[in-house]
Amino acid sequence: MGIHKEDILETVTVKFAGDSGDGIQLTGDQFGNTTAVVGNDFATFPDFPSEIRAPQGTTYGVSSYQIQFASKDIYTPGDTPDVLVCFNPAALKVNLSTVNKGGIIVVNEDEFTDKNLKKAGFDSNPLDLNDRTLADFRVHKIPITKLTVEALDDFDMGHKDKLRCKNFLALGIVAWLFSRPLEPIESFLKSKFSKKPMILEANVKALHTGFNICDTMEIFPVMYTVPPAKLEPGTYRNINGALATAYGLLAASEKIDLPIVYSGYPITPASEILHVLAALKQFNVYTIQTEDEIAAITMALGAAYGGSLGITGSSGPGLALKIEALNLAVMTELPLVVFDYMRSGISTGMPTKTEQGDLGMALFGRPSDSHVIVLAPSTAADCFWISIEAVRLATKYMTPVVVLSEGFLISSSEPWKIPNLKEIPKIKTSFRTNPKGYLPYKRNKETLARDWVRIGTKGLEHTIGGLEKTNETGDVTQDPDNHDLMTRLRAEKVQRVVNDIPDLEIIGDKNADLLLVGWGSTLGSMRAAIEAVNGAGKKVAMINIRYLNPLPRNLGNILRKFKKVGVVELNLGQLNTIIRSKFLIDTSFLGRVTGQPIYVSELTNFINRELESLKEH
Amino acid sequence: MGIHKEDILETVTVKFAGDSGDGIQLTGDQFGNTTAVVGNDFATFPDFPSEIRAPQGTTYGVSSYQIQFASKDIYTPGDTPDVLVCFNPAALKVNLSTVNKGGIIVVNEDEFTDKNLKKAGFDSNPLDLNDRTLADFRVHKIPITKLTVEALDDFDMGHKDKLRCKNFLALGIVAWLFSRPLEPIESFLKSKFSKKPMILEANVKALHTGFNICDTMEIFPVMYTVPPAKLEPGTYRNINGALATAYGLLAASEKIDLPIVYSGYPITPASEILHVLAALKQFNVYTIQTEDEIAAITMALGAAYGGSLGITGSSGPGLALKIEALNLAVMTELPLVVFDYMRSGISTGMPTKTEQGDLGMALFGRPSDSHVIVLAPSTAADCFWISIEAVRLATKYMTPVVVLSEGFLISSSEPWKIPNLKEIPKIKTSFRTNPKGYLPYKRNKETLARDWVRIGTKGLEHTIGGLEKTNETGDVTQDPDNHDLMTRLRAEKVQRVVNDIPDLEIIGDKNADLLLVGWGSTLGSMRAAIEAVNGAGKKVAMINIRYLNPLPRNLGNILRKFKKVGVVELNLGQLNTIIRSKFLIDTSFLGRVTGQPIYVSELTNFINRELESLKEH
Amino acid sequence: MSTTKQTEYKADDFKSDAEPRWCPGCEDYAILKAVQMAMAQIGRPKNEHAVVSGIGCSSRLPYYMGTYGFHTIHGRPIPVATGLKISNPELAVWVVTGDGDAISIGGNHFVHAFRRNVDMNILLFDNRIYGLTKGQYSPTSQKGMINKTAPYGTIEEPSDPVGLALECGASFIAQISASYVKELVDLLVQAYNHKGTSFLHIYQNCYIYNDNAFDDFTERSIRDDNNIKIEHGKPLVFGKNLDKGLVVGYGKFDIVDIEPGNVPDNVVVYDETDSVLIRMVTDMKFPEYPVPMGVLKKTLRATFEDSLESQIELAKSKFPPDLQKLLSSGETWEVK
Amino acid sequence: MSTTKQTEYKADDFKSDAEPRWCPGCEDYAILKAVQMAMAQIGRPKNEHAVVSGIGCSSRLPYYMGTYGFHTIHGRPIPVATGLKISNPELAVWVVTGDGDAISIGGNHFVHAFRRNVDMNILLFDNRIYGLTKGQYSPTSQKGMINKTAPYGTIEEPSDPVGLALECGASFIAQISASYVKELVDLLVQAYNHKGTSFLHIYQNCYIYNDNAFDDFTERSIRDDNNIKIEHGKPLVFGKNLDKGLVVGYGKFDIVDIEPGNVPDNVVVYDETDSVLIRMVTDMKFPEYPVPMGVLKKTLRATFEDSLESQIELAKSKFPPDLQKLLSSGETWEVK
Ligand SMILES: Cc1ncc(C[n+]2csc(CCOP(=O)(O)OP(=O)(O)O)c2C)c(N)n1
Ligand SMILES: Cc1ncc(C[n+]2csc(CCOP(=O)(O)OP(=O)(O)O)c2C)c(N)n1
Ligand code: SF4
Ligand code: SF4
Ligand SMILES: [Mg+2]
Ligand SMILES: [Mg+2]
Repeated sequence: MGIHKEDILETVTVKFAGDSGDGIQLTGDQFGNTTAVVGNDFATFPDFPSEIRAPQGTTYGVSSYQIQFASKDIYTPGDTPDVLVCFNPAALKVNLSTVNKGGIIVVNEDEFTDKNLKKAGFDSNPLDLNDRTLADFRVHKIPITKLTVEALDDFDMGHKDKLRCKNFLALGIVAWLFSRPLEPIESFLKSKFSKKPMILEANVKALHTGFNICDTMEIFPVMYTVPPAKLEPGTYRNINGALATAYGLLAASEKIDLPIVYSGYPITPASEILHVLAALKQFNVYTIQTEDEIAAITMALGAAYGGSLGITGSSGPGLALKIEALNLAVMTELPLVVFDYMRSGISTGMPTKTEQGDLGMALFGRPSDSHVIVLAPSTAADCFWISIEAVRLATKYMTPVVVLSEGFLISSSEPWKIPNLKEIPKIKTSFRTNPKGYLPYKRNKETLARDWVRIGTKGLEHTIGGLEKTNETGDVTQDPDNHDLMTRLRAEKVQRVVNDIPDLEIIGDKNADLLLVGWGSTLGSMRAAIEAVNGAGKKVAMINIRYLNPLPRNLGNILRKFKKVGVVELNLGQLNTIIRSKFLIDTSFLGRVTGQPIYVSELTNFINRELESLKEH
Repeated sequence: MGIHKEDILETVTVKFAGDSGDGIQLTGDQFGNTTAVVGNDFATFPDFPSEIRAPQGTTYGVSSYQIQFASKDIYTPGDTPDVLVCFNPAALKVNLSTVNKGGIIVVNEDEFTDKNLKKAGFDSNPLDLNDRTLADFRVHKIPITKLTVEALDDFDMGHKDKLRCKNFLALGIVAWLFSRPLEPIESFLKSKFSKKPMILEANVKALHTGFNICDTMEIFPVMYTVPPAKLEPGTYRNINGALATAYGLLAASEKIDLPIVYSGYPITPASEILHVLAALKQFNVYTIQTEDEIAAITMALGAAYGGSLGITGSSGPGLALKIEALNLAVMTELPLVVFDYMRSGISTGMPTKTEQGDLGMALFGRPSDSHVIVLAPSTAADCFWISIEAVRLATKYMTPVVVLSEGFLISSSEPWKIPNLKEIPKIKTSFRTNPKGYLPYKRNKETLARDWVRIGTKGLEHTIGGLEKTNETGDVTQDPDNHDLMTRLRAEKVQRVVNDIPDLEIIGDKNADLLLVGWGSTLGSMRAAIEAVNGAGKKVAMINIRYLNPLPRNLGNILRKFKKVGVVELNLGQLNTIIRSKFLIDTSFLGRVTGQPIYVSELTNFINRELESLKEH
Repeated sequence: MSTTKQTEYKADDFKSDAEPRWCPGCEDYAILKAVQMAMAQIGRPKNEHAVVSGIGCSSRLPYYMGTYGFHTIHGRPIPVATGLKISNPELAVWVVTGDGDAISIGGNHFVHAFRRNVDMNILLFDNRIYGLTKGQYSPTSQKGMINKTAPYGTIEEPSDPVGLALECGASFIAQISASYVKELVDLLVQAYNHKGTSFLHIYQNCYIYNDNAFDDFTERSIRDDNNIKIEHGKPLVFGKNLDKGLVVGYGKFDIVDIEPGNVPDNVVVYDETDSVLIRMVTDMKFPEYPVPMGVLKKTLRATFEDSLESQIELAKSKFPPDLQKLLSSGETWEVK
Repeated sequence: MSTTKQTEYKADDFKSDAEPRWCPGCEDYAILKAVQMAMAQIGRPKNEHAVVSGIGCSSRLPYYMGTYGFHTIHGRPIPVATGLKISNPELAVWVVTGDGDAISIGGNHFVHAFRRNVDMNILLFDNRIYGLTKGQYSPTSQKGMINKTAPYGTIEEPSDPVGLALECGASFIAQISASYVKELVDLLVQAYNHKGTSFLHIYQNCYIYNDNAFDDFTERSIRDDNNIKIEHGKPLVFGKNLDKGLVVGYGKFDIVDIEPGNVPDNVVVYDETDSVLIRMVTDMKFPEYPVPMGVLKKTLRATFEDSLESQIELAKSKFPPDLQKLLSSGETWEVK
């Protein structure tokens, strides 16, 4: 190994970008894995171009994977990259404007042909010596394609197959740059290509070639090290929100000892959960791909009625189709869990992009006064815990629970301390079996839940349905006062859940003047932002609301403690509307609707502006 | 004619009640007609038992028709009847508790058989001399059945057919009691049975018999007169909300000179509009009964895209199914009009009963930030004007309009001064025809509306759809800032409508401390209530909001003028949430969710309570 | 399946306390009674039956049953029943639906139900009208019919629920009129006994909005000439005097006169598993042909829930479930 | 209809500026080209065409057309197109949809479209997979297929879009593979020329998620033995050497060997209006039979929009429209 200068960094953001067909997501994932093993904290942001595969080399076909890793706790995949690895001109075109000034750009120079440059919309070649496009960056042109093909000269495989290895060569380069070990990547390759030894060998060769040329060719003047982060001791793995959600459901199923019936209709990005669960049938998971979303929710409801965990999941357009049946679940007071993986925009919008647009719909989007529990996970790993909580609350309160998850959370990943299942408490269900005094709509005094009956139980025969019911007996009625009473009871039942959920905890400086309020995935950026400004001597606090209906009991008290409350959402102010209405507080608001996670810098700007305005008064 | 005492009354509430099969609704309608002709103001409330026809004589099979008429302006069908006309024991059982103490009860004593009494749940016969059930009322037992059969002795018709005439005999009785002329009823019978002279004669005979026996038999000690009300001069007719809605659409179609494509799937109570329009095809109304609500809204949307007035209507469960397509209409910015005839309760609920439960859904019930214009008619006749306004705003702003109408408004009726069509302004549409510089998402500077293109126009070929669009060009894009911009533009466009709608007018005492805020059909009861309390020297004002999104420009100023604001709704506080959130005013709230219009007395209680609490401070 | 002691049951054992609320004269009463009689005959206790319905007059039936019942929403009883059966495979699951509920708004679930073949019994009460919403046309309403939404007459071609079920792969199809109570009970029992999705199409007279719709083939004095009893292994003969028979013609049946009591060899002996005969019998359109009544098709194939269960068993044998191990799968590392 | 001057058009006249974004190798490209060629042949200007699609890879097609286009939502292009056609009857309306879009989520509209018979052309791109959402099974996926949502294999019986369209009363049905571009263009033109709902079922290879799905009957070297050209008035013969023919058997076709060039009399001469032949030809299931390609059914009946228009004319003649008079109908009275 040649002698290289080593720099120690606290935190770095790297972005891989290339054609959808270049294996960018795989490359990113593997970089994540080797980063994890080194003991850094990290967060990733896979970003797909759109729902359709585009012709090679076009800007709209660019896929990317961003990862931030650090020797300290981090919360986001980073606003903008320090290092950009570009597989083609289009990737450079799309991402150039985001790279931090002075940052490193690694390009596969072989791809910078006239044809590709034109496709990407470059008038001239930015790699040309006298082109100023990349003047602000440290650019490393590497003939990745050529190197790959050469490295695999001996291999008895087609040219196309050889080209497929180039992402591992690039990965080798970046691994060297950040002093990552190659073993985790090799072990991944071994399990993936166990039945294709030739491909395995070729990829390993490419990987090592990438690593080694950095040693030999002295491409980079420095080699960086990011020392391990101080994480809580334990066994860790990398997890994304899709897996965490599914695993959480399996854990809930084991803890409540009931099988899962998960019915769904494919839709981006929710399909991922269906895929994961369909492959885990050994855990008594009955997955059904239905003809549409209406069938999906009604099958899940049929299963919940029967006495199983009836679960369904979708995204905006599909959730819209489930509304009528969701109201049937509210009326019949059955424990249905509905996941909504929020995506960007109304109608088809931008299906692969993220947003927090469906809160208003979850709270108010059903005919008449209809109340459900609404939960929102705030990180990929939190999806695990929210799944368990959704099952617990749905079955305890006999009510649908809507989980507002986000497109971003599904695919983004982070290190996860593997929980010990034994430490997770059991979930109690007691199906009613005693016919004595049974009335379908008689309620538990504390929770107001009616009894859950496993259909088939002797002596408890009864009929439920969507018509208004007489309190307790459940007989169909149109009595005016009864309807008023039942409407209020249904609302009150969901309100009672407030007794069963934790108080909110303030993050940051409790004596600050300014409180930021957010929910869902903005937790990461907000945390990073307040650490940044608190570090700069400014006082800011924040809360992240995981229970959106009912809202935690201490929310009002917290809000009233601060001089100014700023609500932050990836929408135009849906939680903000609720908070203003409930607490009559003149909040300020920061909303971003770009399809992207919010930037830490947008938040720090907002914080600074709000702090300024507080000073003025 | 015998000599009878005549009493002059200012206002009376009469309720007809009997089996669904007894022709109650027809009887009520005809009483309304003859009342109209006398020049009284009036308001009616037809109330159907449920969506299913029940066996005769049961309490759940009772249908009723309440009418208030007066020599002054009135606004509601009355809280509780002064006169109850009962066709059977079940009708008495169901309605007895509502009759005003000292009121008149007319019963068909022939129906008070043991069997019928048992079916109705009476332990003893309330008509028995020593039964105290009816002690508080002036009860008139009339053998209506027997009298009818006897009167028709000569008629060569079956016994069953004769029995069918008994409601007209009863109508004759009530007509006498309130000095109503029989001619309007006769002329109705003539047109209805023009092809069945025997039935016509029989009904006329029954009617006169009923009238005459009152003269001869001196059943009632007094005969009442309600002098004509002072209505604005003009030609009047009786109108209900269903007809008014449909006629308004026809007027809009004539004024904008475009055909209507109305597609709907039957549902109570919205079907009525489809029935009315289907029978008026001569006005270029293309009605389609679709396979489901999704087809209904998408067909209407296809028609709006084509350049016609695309209209659809439903009620809660059906509206829920239209949400996904409604968002497509928002995204494609097409002028779709969606009627929601709100009915009672979540899920199937109480389909024939009224409510104001869908405001939250209309405002927030779609994935992501999605904005539509929301209007609400406040009386049966107002449905006419709201239809026109919906078409005007939808086409001018190129946006869906949701009209929140109510089950109650559909069937209730009132006198209506027939508008002169010539006085209704034309609605301008200018389809774009000029290809020069045409861009599908280029907007009118003032309204932000994009151009409407009649599909087929030469030179304007373009494709629209549910994916996010580039501003102006309409090209598909996933650009982050563009999505943020478009989301805000769509919101802003609907907000701009505020420039095009009238300011709110305060009703009642402008210097009052207390302001009541309502929307929709509560206008009547609220008006009656504030007149009542203002009459009693208390100061109250009110507003009725017909434009719910955007809210009228002067709303905030009005609200801030009053010491206390009380919001009144037939739900648990949906408008209230908005008002609190927008204006940060600590409103008080009165919500009733009984499936019935709110009682004036409930309102006066609320007002008194609020005025008391103001004093305390 | 929890084995159940066979006891003697009466129809009344399957009644609820609620008084039926259909219009007097409605044939839904007859079907209700028949369902209760069939359950008595089937001999399982009422807690082992669940009746799932949509919305419509017909769909009120569960309220009048003493079994478990779910009156769901318009058009969706089939998927609700599917979820229920997958969750509780030991239940006898019945779907009660109307022509609007099943074929109009619920058409998509109807189409896909037969592809899955979940073991449940779909009873379609076909009155060719929307009863509950007071008289609009339904997908089975005849062309030209005058009604509330078609004051100038319906202009769509009617749907054929039996043909549709067949096209979609139904494994059991039967048809009857509610006026044949004995036969109805028998077919209900047969539908129950069939493992897979059984479809029973029931002509049901709506006394109020579409009275006499089926008189041409159900009215006592003429019905024997206008419908034909279909029975596996029996010759296809009909007529008051059993003087007509069906023979295979050019891709369809031909009607031939026969001597009563003497059925010639060329008259088809019905085979409920023969796809050609099934097609021909379901293709018979009244009044050109008599209306077929009885079991039109019965073939066996795996049910959805059994196939799903086998996949779960297979998965368990291949990958014995160990959740803690699953959580720890993939690359892991220790932080100390 | 605004009469249009017949001009010479080229396929390129119907292109938009947008560059197609399908995967390289996708057969959607071939269909796009064919549609543009067909429009050139039809000879109406691009503004007189509207292409309405749902959601799916296939449904992206309108963006690449220079005509009017509406990329709607998943499963709903048929009702949108219906509303459009009723509003603008002079337009040529095309529906572009996929096997998931049309048969899964949009199944109900598909079923009801054919009952109405609105004059539009439904092009179903059947790749037996969900392309856009990356590889889940569709209703036409074959049983046992391994895919993202069925890692242990699909357990539903596949739907048959052609059979379904026939059952629902389609007045025009044709079938072809995207690999037969010339024939595809011809069928598109025929679909256009048919007044009523035309259904064109197109086998379309998805290169990424279900490659080679149709090779058994489209691969050049074997296709002539495995599919059969159906043409009105022509005998039903097939095989590389035209050495096989179809004859009417027991309710279905039998395949017989024939001498090439010498078609015996008993070989069926196809009649696209003969319901028996239509049924038999759509019943042919591969591999037992060759896959039929061509126009399988073509019959004429009134379109929905024409029937609706006649009712409007009838209403106008019976009740000349006078809105002011209507407003003043019923009992009226004067207040002075
Ligand atoms: C989503 C929705 N749309 C419409 C309705 C109104 N609706 C109730 S039942 C029904 C049709 C009933 O007809 P059918 O299914 O034939 O049953 P029948 O009453 O004739 O037995 C309709 C349209 C509803 N309840 N829900
Ligand atoms: C309401 C709704 N549900 C689900 C989806 C997701 N989705 C988009 S396309 C599609 C299926 C595509 O398959 P197909 O119709 O066969 O078209 P292909 O992509 O194969 O051409 C699905 C499930 C959606 N966009 N909207
Ligand atoms: S409306 Fe018809 S189907 Fe409904 S209960 Fe009455 S008779 Fe029966
Ligand atoms: S995924 Fe399949 S159908 Fe979609 S564009 Fe690619 S090859 Fe074509
Ligand atoms: Mg029906
Ligand atoms: Mg497909």
